[in-house]
Amino acid sequence: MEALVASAIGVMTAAGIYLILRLRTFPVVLGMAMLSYAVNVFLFATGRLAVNMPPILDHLGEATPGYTDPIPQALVLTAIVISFGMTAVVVMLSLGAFIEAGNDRIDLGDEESES
Amino acid sequence: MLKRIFPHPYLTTLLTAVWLMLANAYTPTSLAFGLLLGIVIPMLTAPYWVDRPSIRNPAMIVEYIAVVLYDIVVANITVARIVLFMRNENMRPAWITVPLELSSPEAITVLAGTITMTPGTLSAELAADGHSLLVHCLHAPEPDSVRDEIKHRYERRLKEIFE
Amino acid sequence: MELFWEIVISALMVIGGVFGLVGSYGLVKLPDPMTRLHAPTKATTVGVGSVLIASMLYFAVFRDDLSLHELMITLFLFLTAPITAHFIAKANMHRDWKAEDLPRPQGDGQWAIYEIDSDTSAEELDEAEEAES
Amino acid sequence: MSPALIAALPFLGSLLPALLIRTGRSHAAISAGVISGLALLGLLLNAPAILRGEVITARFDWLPWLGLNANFMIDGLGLLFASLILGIGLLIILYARFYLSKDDPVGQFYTYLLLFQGAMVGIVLSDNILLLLIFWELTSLSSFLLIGYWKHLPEGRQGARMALTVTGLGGLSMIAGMLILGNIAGSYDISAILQSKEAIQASPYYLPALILILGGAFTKSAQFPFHFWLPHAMAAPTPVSAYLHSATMVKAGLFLMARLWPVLSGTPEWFYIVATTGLVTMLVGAKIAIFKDDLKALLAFSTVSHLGLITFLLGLGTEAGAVAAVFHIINHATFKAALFMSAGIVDHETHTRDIKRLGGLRHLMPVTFTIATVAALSMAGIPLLNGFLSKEMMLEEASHTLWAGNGWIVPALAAIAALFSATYSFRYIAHAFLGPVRDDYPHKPHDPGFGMWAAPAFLVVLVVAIGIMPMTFAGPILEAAANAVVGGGLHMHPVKLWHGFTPALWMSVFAVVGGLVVLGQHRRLEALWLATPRPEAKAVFDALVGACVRGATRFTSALHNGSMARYLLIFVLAALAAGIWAWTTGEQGPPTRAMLPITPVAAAAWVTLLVATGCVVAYHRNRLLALVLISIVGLIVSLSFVYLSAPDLALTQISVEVVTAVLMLLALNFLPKITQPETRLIKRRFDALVAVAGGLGTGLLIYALMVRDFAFPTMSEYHLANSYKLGGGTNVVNVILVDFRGYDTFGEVIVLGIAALVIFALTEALLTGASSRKLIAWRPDVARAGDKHPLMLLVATRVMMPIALMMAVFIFLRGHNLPGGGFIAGLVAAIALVMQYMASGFAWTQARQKVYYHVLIALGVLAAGITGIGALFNGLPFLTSDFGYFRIPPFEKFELATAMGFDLGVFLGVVGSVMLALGGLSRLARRAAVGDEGFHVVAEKPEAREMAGHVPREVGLAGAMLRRQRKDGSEEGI
Amino acid sequence: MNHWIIAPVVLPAFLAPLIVLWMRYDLRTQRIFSVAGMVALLAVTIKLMVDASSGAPEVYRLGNWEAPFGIVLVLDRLSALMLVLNAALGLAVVLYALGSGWDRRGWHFHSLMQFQMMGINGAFLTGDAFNLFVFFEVLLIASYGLMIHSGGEARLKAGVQYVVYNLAGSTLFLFALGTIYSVTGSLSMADLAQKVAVMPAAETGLIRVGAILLMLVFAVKAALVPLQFWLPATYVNAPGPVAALFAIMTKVGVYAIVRVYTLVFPEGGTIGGLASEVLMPAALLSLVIGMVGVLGARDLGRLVAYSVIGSVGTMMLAFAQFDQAATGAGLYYMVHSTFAAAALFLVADLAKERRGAPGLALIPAPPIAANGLIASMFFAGAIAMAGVPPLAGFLGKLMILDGTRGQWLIWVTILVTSLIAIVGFSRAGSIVFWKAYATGGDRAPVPEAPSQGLAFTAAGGLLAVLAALTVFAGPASHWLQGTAAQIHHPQAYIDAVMEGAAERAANATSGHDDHDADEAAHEGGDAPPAAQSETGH
Amino acid sequence: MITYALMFAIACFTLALLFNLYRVVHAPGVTDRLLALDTMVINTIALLVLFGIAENTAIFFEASVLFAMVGFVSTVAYAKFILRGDIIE
Ligand code: NA
Ligand code: NA
Repeated sequence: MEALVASAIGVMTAAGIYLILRLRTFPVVLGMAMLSYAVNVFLFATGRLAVNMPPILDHLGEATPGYTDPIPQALVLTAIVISFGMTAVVVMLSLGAFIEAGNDRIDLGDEESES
Repeated sequence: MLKRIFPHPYLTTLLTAVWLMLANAYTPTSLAFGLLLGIVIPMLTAPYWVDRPSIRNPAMIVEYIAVVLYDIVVANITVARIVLFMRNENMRPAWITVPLELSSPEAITVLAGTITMTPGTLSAELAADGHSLLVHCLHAPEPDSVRDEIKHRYERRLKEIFE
Repeated sequence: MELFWEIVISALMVIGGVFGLVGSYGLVKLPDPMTRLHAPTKATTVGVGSVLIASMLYFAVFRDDLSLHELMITLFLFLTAPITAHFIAKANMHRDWKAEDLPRPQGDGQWAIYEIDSDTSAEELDEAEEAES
Repeated sequence: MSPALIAALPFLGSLLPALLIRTGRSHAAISAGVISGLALLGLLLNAPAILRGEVITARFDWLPWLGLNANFMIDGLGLLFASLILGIGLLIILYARFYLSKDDPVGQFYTYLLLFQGAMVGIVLSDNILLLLIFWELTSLSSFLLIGYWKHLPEGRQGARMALTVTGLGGLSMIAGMLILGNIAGSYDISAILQSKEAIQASPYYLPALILILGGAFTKSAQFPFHFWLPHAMAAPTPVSAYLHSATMVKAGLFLMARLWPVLSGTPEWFYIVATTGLVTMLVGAKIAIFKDDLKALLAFSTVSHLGLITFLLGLGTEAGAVAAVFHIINHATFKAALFMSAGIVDHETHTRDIKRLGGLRHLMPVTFTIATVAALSMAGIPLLNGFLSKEMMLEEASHTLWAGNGWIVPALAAIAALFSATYSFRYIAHAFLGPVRDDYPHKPHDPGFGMWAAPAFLVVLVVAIGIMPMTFAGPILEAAANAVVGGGLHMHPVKLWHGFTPALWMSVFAVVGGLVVLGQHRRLEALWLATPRPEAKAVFDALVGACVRGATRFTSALHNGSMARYLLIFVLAALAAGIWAWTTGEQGPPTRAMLPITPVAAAAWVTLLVATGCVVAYHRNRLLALVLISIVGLIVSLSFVYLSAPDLALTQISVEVVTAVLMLLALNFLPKITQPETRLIKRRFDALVAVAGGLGTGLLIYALMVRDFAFPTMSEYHLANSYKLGGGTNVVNVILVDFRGYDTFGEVIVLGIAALVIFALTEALLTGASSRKLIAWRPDVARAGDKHPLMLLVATRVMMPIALMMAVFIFLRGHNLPGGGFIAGLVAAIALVMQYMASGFAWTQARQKVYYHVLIALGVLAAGITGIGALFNGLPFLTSDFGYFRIPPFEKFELATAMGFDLGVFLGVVGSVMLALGGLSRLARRAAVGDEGFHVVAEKPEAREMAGHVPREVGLAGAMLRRQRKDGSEEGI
Repeated sequence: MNHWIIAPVVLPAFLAPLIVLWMRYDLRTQRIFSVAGMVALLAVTIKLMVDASSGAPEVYRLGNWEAPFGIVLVLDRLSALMLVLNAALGLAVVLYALGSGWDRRGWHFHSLMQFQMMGINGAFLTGDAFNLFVFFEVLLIASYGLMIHSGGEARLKAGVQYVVYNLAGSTLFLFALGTIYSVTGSLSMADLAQKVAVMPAAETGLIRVGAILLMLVFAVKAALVPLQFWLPATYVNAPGPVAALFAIMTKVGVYAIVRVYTLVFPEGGTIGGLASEVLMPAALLSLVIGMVGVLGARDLGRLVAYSVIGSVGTMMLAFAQFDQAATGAGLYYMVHSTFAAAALFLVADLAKERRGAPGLALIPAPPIAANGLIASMFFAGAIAMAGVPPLAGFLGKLMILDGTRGQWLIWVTILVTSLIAIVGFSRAGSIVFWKAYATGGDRAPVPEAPSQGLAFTAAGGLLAVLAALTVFAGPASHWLQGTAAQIHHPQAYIDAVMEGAAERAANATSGHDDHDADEAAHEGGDAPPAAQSETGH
Repeated sequence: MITYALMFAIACFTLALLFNLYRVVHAPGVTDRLLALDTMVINTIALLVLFGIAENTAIFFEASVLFAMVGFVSTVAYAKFILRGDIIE
């Protein structure tokens, strides 16, 4: 299973990297989304993998041994939320740039668009 | 006043039931809380559902559901047979127009939904004026009989329920 | 009695599995987008429905845990399946079909997607607005 | 007066002229004069003691840690220089008052001048080389301002920059040299350094330090080959030239060499570098001066030559040389300042400094003629004038100096230099003042008023007085200063007019006679000079700087060329390289963990994920398709989270997924639907290669992490053990989020809130101005189907939305114990609202919206904060939670935790943020679709528009609509 | 526990939503509260600085949880210094923004400013690696908003790049944190320090990867070459006051590097000399590329931006020595260069607002209103930034040179780049402010602004700080040397956080008086949690 | 018996997922892929429910409900986009 997860993270990262190297904002945003999947799974997997061991205690508050590590999960949750906020901003921003510039090129001109 | 508290009593009932199912606990606490939400949420969402659909014949609902459930089972077997055993060349897909007598939006929606869930038919589109339904049939050598069955089996009953 | 329930539950699972598979197979096998739309909307919903009922029964019978919440998912799926099918159908029509190739609706009008700026909920919304004011 | 105060006075007073200029030019000048005068007075009060051989000091700690302290001292050398600086400064102030025109910003001038004066005094009174460095650089800066004083003149600006560049270069080299010197001596105090001759000269760093320090001295004192900046500094007003470029600043380098003479001189290195440079400079400067037609240029090069002379003397490393150097410093300051002022007077009166357009002024400007002639004759080395005395001393020293064993070279070159010097001095007199009166002066000249010639006249009196009675007028100060230069114990022979027929006298005679002869041949020589090609220093300098600037521009623009893809490529490569380097230089232990088995479902999910990811890349140009495909990736990732025991993650991921999809679709509405291929295949292949490498790296990294149990147990054991006991919840992840690490979550909510505010602000910006017009002009690029709001969805939503809200409540309440919580609940509620918006449209739904989303966001953040701050009232830290159990009969006991208040904040914040963000996008779409109608939903409240204050720029239809709307006072919820 | 420690985070975190809630239509009230908030923040941070000056680091345990289980804030001299720096800069920026009218050119300027303050303060205070990530994100997203404040094509396009680049940085941050957590099982920096110090050799490879990736993340923030690409276009296109504020943004990265690579991954620790080996070349390159940019810039704003890169390189040369004296020098230079850069951005904005169409391009344009004053302010700022006497920049450079004794490459680089900077600044300044008089054009009109005086005061105030920093270089550098000493003796930090933490955590009884009794009662009940999920247990 | 039925059902839905995947790769247009996505969501829900039985836990329930809701909303959103461009108009 670990090999599957690791390779999946690798493939998603590769896809993300390839996409962020494109020249238009849209594929770059897609690439960022792919990268954030990859990093979320990565972060999650640093707690090691376990099947059917969610970190939910029984009603007496006792933990059964073998629970998966809850910390990375909490971190990933925070990361997901934050990256959502970031995605929202970057999407809106690219749209704004598109409306203003009339194209969605991500590069700046030779003069780096000095205003 | 009562209408402001219970803008949609059926919705309240449904929501209470949904709460019980969500909580998966069938206790007085759950019921009370479910009811509370069942009242509060429709009040909050009342601006989005201003009119109140009239239901004339609640008893008919049960019959309708029974018929539809039966049809769904049959429909699935039919569709499964077509998918698994019928060669694509032999299939006779067809479009049919179903003129509507229903006018209540709820009724039209239920009819359209029923059509989709039942034998080889699928509600693809509504006329701009809302008086016809465009239905796509997976395999309908005789389209007219399909239309008649829809009108007879479902639309008739819905008309009784809603209008 | 347990055996009976075991059989029922197992049967439901098998039926669910078969229908689920058939639905997805249909998606592969059927010849065009409109026909492909039929298979999953029906077969899959029934497939999942069976599995859900099996789950409900299983927990009620073997775990002494009255569990109706699977009904909730079933309800949800049955409520939404026609809508999604409707929308995908509309999308297919918009992409692949012309009004001339389809039967006409009764009256002078046209199917909603072929009539510019039509709004099948328009009257609905207007009425509501009137009622409110 | 304390030396510190003397140095500080000009700085403190430098603001006065700038302020007083409003009351008149004279007030500005007088204030500057008073300041200088006071400082000079303060200095002279110390003179008797210093001449007795005392050293006056003042010490203040400034940066003791570094050894940089405000330590000042006045010894003979300091007294001499400070007197020259302040005394000549006073004269210059007087002179400038009459020289500058009414249009010149005189206040600024005196301010700069006083700054410069302070810096100069600082240099000569510093007893700390770092402090000296500071004043040193200050002279560069203030001279930059003074040279560039006439801002409209390109020569001024260019000259200023050239001077700054060259002296700045020297200054920097000097910094290094001084630091080394201080390090060797163990102190930066000059008085301490002067005690460390042996240590310094024995140090392996002696030569580097010497070269670096001389770099500063030579550039400042315009020594060959750094001499070229000085003539270009002549673009400054003449008072500046007279002051900085003859009397003071250019002497700073000499001062420095004199100051450090006791510890640096006396070595062959010193001799060969300093004396040779001085000699060459003396010769080169003098030669060029002969052929300069601009009076000031002539004087500038003559200054170069004389600075070389002094450098040469200091370079000899002998006591006599040092005495001669100090004496010539005094003499040169007097006659050269007078010469500059006379040149200024000529310029002022005739409106030209071109010697070819002058001549015959003797008759028209007798006073000026007298002054200039006496000063020039002194410069030529004519007896009875002070220049003769020190030049004689120089020739005397030169006559017995061996250079690489050769006894002829130095005396010969010195004599030739003296000859050239006599030539240009005579030329100054002859070509400007003698000859017939002309009738083509640009301006009819006559002698200026007393105010203008008083200062040079005074100097000329000194020239004569010293020339006749050197020991009376200059003896004490000369001795005191020279004594300081040689580091004490000086045995000075009295300076006398007549030494007998020494070699020096013959050399003098040769020089004067030769000078007259050469002047006679001037026309012929000039033709030869003009015919000889030689590099024009300014052209070379400009070309060099120009090339540097162009190179820098090209390099910088090429590096920061705006190509995001390249920036990110470098980013990725850097990360990869760093990671690989760090990995390969560390160690890795063997695997210790057993791997989980691969189930068929997992394998299927893996295949699906990989294929979907591949499709995203393969089909990414079809943007809608890419979105659909990426949703599949998200779905599988969520599924994996569920499968791998992270239900909270799955719920969050899947709900974020749909909201993101909605957001992207709203944006994609405007954007092109297809990405055109733009990169070449080779580039794509390279990108793919990098991407694969990155993926491989990441995959290997996580695999390496997963196969091992590391040395330390994870801290989460504590959380598992105490989540219920201390946090009151069984869902450990949630307890961590709202309690153990609630502070993270607090930040996270705020991130979302800010995101929404940013989006709102951006929307507002896009709805005004040019972008608004672009929006209105926007047309969809694909055909649109009819039916804006399909009936079936509307009806279904009426049921679905309340159910979804119910689910939100459910998920919210159970979060502390089971998967769920405020964030997911908030997203679900937002999804419910999105359903409604999709079903009934933006405007319709918005009109029924009773809550401002801004308010939700603010309340959310506040709720979270208030929950956290509640603990402070119990003396507990921010975010300390509490929980308790309550029982309301007949219901079961239930628990309330303060963390729930926190979670409520999260919930409100999420709903508000998501909806505000989506609302923003919808408003753009609405503006684009309905055009002017868009304004109906632009602002929250009309006064908000007023607040933004940028609306009036709106013209045309949009503006009109806006005004109407304002008048109506129509209000719309956001 | 010193509750004031949380104030720099909580104060703006409350003020910002209050501004959104109650004042979003009323700019005047916003301004009053914004300025008042900044003044209060400055006062609080100065108080904290005083607190920090005397003695060991102070720890604030959020939620009353012990490290490493909860998040702690740590106030030491370094964090206190950064807080004051931020607050002072924030105050100047707000004053400038309202003086120049920038704040009314778009929405939510003041609330975003407050959030920005909160994020930066949080980053300086936190003692937890992941929490550092969170506050990085807070400060970043607020900075995105401020950067694109009032919109416009160039600004938005540059904004996209800024955001995307930083998103990549944030992603890398998570990769690094995951790696570090996985190897150590901890996130608290003090705890990490303890664990890394005794890390078995076999695990150094992975922790080194984590450490180096983290370094890259901080390098992005600090704009160290080769991760500086986001900076020029961002600073140039950001509104003037925002660019000025961003002067502190690069320092967040610098701060993080100093903090983490002296505390968690110290030089010569178990994982070897990781930091200095990367930092030195990066710093040298940054210095060179930055100052070459100063010479090559075609635009005054861009010139200032490049000088920021150069200054980061300079201070990093000092920090990369990982030695106390050099660190003290670096800190002094950092304080100076932050204010200098901010002042220059404000001055550049004053000029830009008046120059009109040519913007800040290095082409002559008619003289602007108050040319002399603005020119002299630019002159002062340039002196400071180029490190020419007498201002603190020179003293800082001297100290750095003194601290890098014997490293000739560093000396040569610093000195040569100083010259390049001098040439670059003088060239640009003389074109913009002097050559104007050669154009013969009419004076450009004074731009409309609520209070020019306030704008000038804000910019002048920053320059005055520089002057004060020069005059009081002795006490300042003494204090900073003390700070450097604290940085290089991290055991006090570790002890403050960790000493007795394990015991206290083990004995914790939740601080909830009624809990034990309730729990006993609860254990009697046997309803499974799911059955009561609507009400909790 | 239930175990075998369960395994059978899981196998069916897993296979179904792969069929969907085939449609994702090979399809004439975006609508078919949208349909594949929608079907995948439903198959995923079935799988979750079956896991729930296999692992004897109710923990997957919320995920299933949420998947259902989210699948619906996103399918409608995508379809609406194809139809109208503006999904919230
Ligand atoms: Na469906
Ligand atoms: Na949760």
